Amino acid sequence: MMAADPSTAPAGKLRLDPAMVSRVRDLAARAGQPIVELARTHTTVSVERAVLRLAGLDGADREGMPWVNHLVDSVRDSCGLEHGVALPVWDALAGGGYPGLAALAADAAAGKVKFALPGADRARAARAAATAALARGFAAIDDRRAERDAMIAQTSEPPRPWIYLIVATGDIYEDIPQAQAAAREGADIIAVIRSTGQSLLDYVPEGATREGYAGTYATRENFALMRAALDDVSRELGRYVRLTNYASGLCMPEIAALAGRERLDMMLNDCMYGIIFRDINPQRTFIDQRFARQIHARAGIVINTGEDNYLTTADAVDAAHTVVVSELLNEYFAKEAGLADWQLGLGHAFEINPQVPDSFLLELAHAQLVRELFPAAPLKYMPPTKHMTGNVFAGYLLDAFFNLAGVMTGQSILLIGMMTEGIHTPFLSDRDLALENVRYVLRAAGRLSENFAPPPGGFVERRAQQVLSESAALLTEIVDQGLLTAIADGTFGVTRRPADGGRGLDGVIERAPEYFNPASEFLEGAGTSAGLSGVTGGVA
Amino acid sequence: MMAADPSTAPAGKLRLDPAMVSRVRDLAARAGQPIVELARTHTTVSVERAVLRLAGLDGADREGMPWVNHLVDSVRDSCGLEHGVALPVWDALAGGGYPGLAALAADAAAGKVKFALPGADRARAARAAATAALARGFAAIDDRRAERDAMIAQTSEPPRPWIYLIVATGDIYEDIPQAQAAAREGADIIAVIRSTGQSLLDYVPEGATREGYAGTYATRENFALMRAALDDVSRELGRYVRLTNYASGLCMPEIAALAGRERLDMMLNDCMYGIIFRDINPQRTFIDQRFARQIHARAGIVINTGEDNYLTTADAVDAAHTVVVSELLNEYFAKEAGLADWQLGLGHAFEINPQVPDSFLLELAHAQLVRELFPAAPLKYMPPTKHMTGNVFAGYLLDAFFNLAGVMTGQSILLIGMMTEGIHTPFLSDRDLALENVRYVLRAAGRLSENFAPPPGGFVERRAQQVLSESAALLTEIVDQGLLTAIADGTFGVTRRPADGGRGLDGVIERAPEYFNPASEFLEGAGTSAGLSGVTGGVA
Amino acid sequence: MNGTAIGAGTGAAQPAIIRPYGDTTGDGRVQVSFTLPVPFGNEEERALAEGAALQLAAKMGLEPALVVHAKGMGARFTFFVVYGTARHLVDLSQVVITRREYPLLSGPEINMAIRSSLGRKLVVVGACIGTDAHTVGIDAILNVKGHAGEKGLEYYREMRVVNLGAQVEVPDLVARALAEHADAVLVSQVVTQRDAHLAGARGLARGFASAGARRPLLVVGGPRFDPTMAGELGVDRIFGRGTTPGEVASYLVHALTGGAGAAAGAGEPAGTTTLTVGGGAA
Amino acid sequence: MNGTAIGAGTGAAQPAIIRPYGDTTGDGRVQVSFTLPVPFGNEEERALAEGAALQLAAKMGLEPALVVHAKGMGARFTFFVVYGTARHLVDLSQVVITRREYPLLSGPEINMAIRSSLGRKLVVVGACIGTDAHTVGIDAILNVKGHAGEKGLEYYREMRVVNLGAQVEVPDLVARALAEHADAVLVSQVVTQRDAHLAGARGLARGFASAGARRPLLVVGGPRFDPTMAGELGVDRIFGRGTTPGEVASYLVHALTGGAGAAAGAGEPAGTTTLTVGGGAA
Ligand code: B12
Ligand code: B12
Ligand SMILES: Cc1ncc(COP(=O)(O)O)c(C=O)c1O
Ligand SMILES: Cc1ncc(COP(=O)(O)O)c(C=O)c1O
Repeated sequence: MMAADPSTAPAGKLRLDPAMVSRVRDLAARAGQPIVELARTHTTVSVERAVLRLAGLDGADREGMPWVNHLVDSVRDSCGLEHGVALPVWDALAGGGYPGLAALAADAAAGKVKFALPGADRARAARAAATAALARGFAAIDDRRAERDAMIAQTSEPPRPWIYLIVATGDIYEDIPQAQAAAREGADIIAVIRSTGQSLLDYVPEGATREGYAGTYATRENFALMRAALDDVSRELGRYVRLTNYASGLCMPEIAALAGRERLDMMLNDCMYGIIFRDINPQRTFIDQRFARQIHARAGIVINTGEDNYLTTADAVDAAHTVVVSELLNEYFAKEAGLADWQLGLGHAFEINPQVPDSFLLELAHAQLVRELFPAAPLKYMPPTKHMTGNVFAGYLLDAFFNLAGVMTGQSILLIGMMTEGIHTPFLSDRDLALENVRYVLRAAGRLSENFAPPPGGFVERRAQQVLSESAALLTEIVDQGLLTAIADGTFGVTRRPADGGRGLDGVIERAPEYFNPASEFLEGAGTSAGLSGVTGGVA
Repeated sequence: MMAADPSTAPAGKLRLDPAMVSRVRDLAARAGQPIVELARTHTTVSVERAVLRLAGLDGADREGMPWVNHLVDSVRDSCGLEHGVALPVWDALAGGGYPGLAALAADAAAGKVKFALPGADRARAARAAATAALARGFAAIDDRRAERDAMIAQTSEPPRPWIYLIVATGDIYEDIPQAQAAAREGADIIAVIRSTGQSLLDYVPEGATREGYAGTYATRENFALMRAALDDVSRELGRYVRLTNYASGLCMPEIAALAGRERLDMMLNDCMYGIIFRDINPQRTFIDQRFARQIHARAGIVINTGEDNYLTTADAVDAAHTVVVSELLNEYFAKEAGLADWQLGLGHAFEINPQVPDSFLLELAHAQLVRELFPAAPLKYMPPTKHMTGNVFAGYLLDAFFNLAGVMTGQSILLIGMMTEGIHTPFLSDRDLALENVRYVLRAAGRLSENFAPPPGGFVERRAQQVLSESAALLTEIVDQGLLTAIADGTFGVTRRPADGGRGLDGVIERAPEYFNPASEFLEGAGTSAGLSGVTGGVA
Repeated sequence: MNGTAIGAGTGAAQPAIIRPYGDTTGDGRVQVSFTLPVPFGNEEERALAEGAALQLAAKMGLEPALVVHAKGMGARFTFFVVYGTARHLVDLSQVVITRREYPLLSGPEINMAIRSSLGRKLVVVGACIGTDAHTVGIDAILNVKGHAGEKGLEYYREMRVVNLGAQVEVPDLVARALAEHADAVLVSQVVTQRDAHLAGARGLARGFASAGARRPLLVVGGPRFDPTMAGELGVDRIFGRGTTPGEVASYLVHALTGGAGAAAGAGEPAGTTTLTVGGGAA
Repeated sequence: MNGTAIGAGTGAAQPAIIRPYGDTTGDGRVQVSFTLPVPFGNEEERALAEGAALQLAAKMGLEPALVVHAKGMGARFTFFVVYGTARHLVDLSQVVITRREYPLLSGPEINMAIRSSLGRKLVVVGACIGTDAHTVGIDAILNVKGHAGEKGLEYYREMRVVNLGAQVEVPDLVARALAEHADAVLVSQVVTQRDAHLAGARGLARGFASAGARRPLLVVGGPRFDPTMAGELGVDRIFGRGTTPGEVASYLVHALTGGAGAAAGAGEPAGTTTLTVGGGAA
């Protein structure tokens, strides 16, 4: 399924060898297959909690610990999770005559429920009940997806590239007016950054939150508040403003479920970000990301991957090929999980040290290479961060060249850089100035790409081809030694993450042969997402 | 001599029609010929004063009125200037037994000398004496030219584009350290802006000056002080730093003479700037510019023309062709005066309103057109000024795009824009930041032009060809109605300047048939400057 | 636009005491950049330089403040970028704003006011004086083409405009103004280095001092003028950045016809606010 | 670098009282930008907004000041750029700079000092604590690769470095430090929003409070720390922006071996200056 047809590989401006392109895609598939196998044969506490969230279980106890955590922990204590949480839960639900999952969870939290794996008959009933609950859950998600299409039809689809802006006050009620202001000034996508601690929490906080460090907690309520505020401003502007949040972390599948339920439009969801930058256990991450992506696929959500981050810890020239390799892996995993091309917001970044000679040409080579390797993907291009200093004038300039590279190479989503990146989380005025910056570049040079024609054998072409062959070489190594070993060796972001290290490994459970996940029948199988949404991918 | 050989016309990136290119050049020559004729048949007080300056007459009376003015005014009072100042002056010099011109001038100022046109015999002697004096004067200028070549050999020639920076404190002793600082930070050319009033003075001030508004007086002493300071810094840096000043104005030929004597490297010298922006009489200007340019040719000085200014009063899109037309005229007049291609620093500018869609592409089209029309000229490209506001961040960005356009289209001399252009004359830090800006652009994107390839029939090509045909149309009109009428009608800079209006017409004198100018034999005739200097022109 | 008082004009929700806003209400964040004449070479010098920058920031009321960028420029200067928290409060009730003392009139109102009160054309003489050659600003006010979508004074049927252009010496201007029986003289001054514009305005006032009763109304404009300084400079009115021709025409009618336009009942009432630092948007 | 006093260090030509420099000595020119929570809609609002900006500038000691740019951002905020003349003087003799209390040592000197005074390896435990995951800074200090051309502490033969990485909880750090018999604990805090870094440093101090005599030396670093705040935060030393590994190693030797390195006679004498706002160039 994954091997690309060489005939469809792009010739493009770089004259990439189609055989080489299909070779790297092939290698990525081979490197990824064992990981998919791992994910197929294991589950995690977060996957199981996500099943309950998809079935509509919300809320938390007085200390803020969600009912889904109580329920999954109880089941695990009682009978283990290797058969999944669904059978024991829906069996207990029926058996205890509970009005709903929340009541059951409250009793479970109080230690009043003993879960067990039902026998064949009761299992059939439990299975049916669970499946019915999930059907309702997915129907709700499908409704939200349809609602998105309707909103877009009612407002309009902004032209590419989409302007992506971050809000990060820590307080959802400060975030909202800032997000609306940014939308009015031209932002097409608003991302609400999470509080620094959240991705290490093994539960999803509840309710509207006003306390976060350098970001706001991802909660269902915050999602809903922001989406409603952006719907208002979308109608006001006659342009659909998308909402993004972050799935990666210990609760990736659950947050994916909440995002589907609250009509988020994009989610940060990387197959390796949590491993490398949050020290989350690799196995946990790979299992979680697969289920999370299946949910995104169903919900019509575009994922954003995090390759840009590698270039903050590794050198952007030396490690350029690691970005490409990771994108190929992310693509493989994403397609395997049912995501369509138009949902693959693969990430890359403009992070070369501006002191390096020809840095802009190198950036163009890298960006154009990615563009041509993934012609139908809504690529997300990230601005300079590492080499942004306190010189805000120099920073404003570098951001402009980033914007220009984005425009010249036809990137789909431009995350807008802040001149104060090296100093603080953005001020209102930083964001306003950043938007003026990108608006100028789009207006003045939006059509420059027609004049961008790297000559055969020139600097740009040679650099792009070099990165591509380095990618092939690295992928060959990874196929040989295994992806988990490569990660342990510090291949990505020069950070070593052993397969058994990091947080959350205790939340990984091998599936029993009778493992049952009532969501899976809605999520697996071909073509889940294709054609459901009006959004079309493609080169900007 | 002027009609370009179509076979040498550039094909270039814009696929300009060589026939069209040679047509506009031809039209410019036809439009310019009557003006050359005017200049051949007239002299001016400033031309005559320049003769005396070339002969080494410096100094002024106690009120600061230069001896050359006294002498020329006396001659004019006594016997008119239609025969030139030389014959009466050198005749009186010999007759009165004066040790030198200064003593004669002092007596003349005191009303003690009565000048007369010498009879045939004495005229021969006066002629010989004058010629001998001028020979010494030109030998000095030739020495300075050789000195320049030696200095360049001893230091080095910076790569193109040359970075051109302005100092403008009004005080030569503040200008000097600022110029040196700018050179150390990367400036290849320092221009000392003149005080706002100077170009309307019908004399050249004397001595080192510390009082000027928004600029420093152009005086021989200031030239010498700054050139010496830049020689020091050139040696320190191992890179020859050029010095520029302004000739245009009522004293154009005199300042040209002083520039030659003090080894300035470039001079602002436009055939029309004084007319349009200083309301100097057109005839006066055209006569002065020719003699001034002949001196520049001899001194190996590169001229800079002022087409950029048109775009501050006219719209840069609507009037783009007036820039091209003026450049063609400036080229014609310059070559007629003996300047070689490598001395033609034709000016143009990045002045399109940044709110205009595709403004950067339009700028590229204009800049590339000029580059291809004048492939061997050291084009001077001017930064945005008119649309620079108090938003210093936006200004810094616009300047960067100017730098980029300069690099992409291979401009030879980049005048560096200041983010505070809309506010004040540059601060030390403005200049430092401006240099950081251009250094980044050159380092990061210096080789981008290899990738700049406007496609056939694309936006850039179509725009360039449109401007070229508009230029041809305007030139045809000018040939029909005469250049002086065109100027009177506001063709350039939407400013109307009638042929008999403006300042300085009373300083224009029709030459008598026996008019004698001892400088002319050194200045006229073919190939005056070609091959004298080590500087070679050409595309950057 | 309306004629209400400040408090009401800013809406009920606007508190009177405010602070700069970075990303949270009341955080007071301000960005500052400047150069100090101190070297930035060795460790000792850098410490002193950054300390000096922080001292200045503290004196400016920024506390805490952080030097986020310091760069030596040559051997004697250092450039700084500082972010800090301004301890000052801004009291909106104490903001000094000069009020526009005349109503804004439409073209027909202006023409009618001139006709009914003067019974002849209003004569305007304009120029850039001294060595200033920046005519774009005065042309924007005078020429038919105008500025910001408004036609210039030449367009008004009841005005006669004599635009002398650039670099006019004051004595020449005085002579011409008297000869033309000018009601108003409009002068532009754009170069401000060493306060050239202030010197220019004072020179203008001095030049007309001897004209006595025949002295026309003196109006000066330019992008860096402070409109509150008219009295100090000895002229009648100053216009700043972004002035539109309509504002100038309305002012002339007000000053020269005793506000007949306002009396006509139409137009906007007097008493609205004019900007302290210019007439319009950035 | 040398050990002389400030006055001498800055050279005889440096006057003690200075002002900001735009393009002439003493002109005092300063650039400021900020946002005020005021609308910038109609003429009335604009006048009030610019007046408010000028009031703030005046309170900051900028007089005269000109608003050169004003832009409404949404319905409630306006961004300003102001240039003005600072009336404040900077007195270099009053600049507060903390002096580096230890000499900078070379690698061999550091190793020798440790060997001769401790007789065993010096144990360093490093981490980013709390939710901070910015390890690049602490890695720059600890990893062999180092920073700014200097090798990190791992490179020193006589040091044993345990780098715990990011997101370490303080109790875990305390336990590990005691288990490793750490001489020094090095902690990085990069996120500063809502003063997260200060909270982090205080938390570190509290966490080790119970360790009593076994409490290791507590060293904190990050780009937005003010190194003078160590006492206030309850830690032993703070390093800021641009710190190099050599500075940290020299400090550790000084603090843990009683300055044996300096006694070794080599190296740079103590008493030179350390930066108030960081250890190096911008
Ligand atoms: C165009 C221009 C020129 C043109 C002028 C052409 C012409 N015919 O006018 C040319 C190229 C010739 C020129 C030359 C010079 N210029 Co010039 N120029 C500018 C520029 C780019 C734009 C000015 C402009 O046209 N603004 C547009 C008009 C519409 O705005 P305005 O003048 O503010 O006018 C409005 C209001 O102020 C008001 N107003 C103005 N006058 C009046 C009068 C009355 C009566 C009223 C009621 C209202 C009013 O109404 C107008 C409409 O709203 C500015 C930089 C900038 N971006 O501002 C520099 C600038 C003004 N120039 C400057 C300088 C120094 C010079 C030179 C000395 C050297 C140089 N740097 O080139 C020379 C010599 C000029 C001289 N002798 O005066 C400086 C002045 C610095 C200072 N603050 O002192 C500036 C700011 C550039 C800089 N940063 O160095 N310049
Ligand atoms: C790289 C980076 C990341 C990487 C970190 C990877 C990693 N493994 O470290 C990634 C991409 C993961 C990341 C994520 C985030 N980041 Co981040 N990140 C940066 C970035 C671009 C560079 C920081 C850096 O590496 N500097 C280089 C090192 C060498 O410098 P340094 O840290 O200052 O260290 C030196 C000194 O300070 C000192 N030092 C530092 N620590 C110590 C300790 C000791 C003991 C000693 C002696 C000395 C010392 O010595 C070092 C060498 O000189 C900055 C922006 C910038 N340009 O500064 C933002 C920045 C730090 N990040 C920020 C934020 C908010 C985040 C996020 C919360 C969200 C986001 N905006 O992406 C997340 C979550 C992070 C979390 N949980 O902590 C903000 C912090 C804002 C603030 N002031 O509070 C910044 C400033 C960006 C911004 N403007 O928003 N980030
Ligand atoms: C793919 C991906 N996921 C998640 C995040 C944010 O994660 P956290 O909330 O843990 O900082 C990022 C940040 O850049 C990212 O790139
Ligand atoms: C060709 C030319 N000459 C002269 C000048 C300067 O003339 P002035 O000294 O009269 O301002 C300029 C200014 O831009 C110019 O372009």
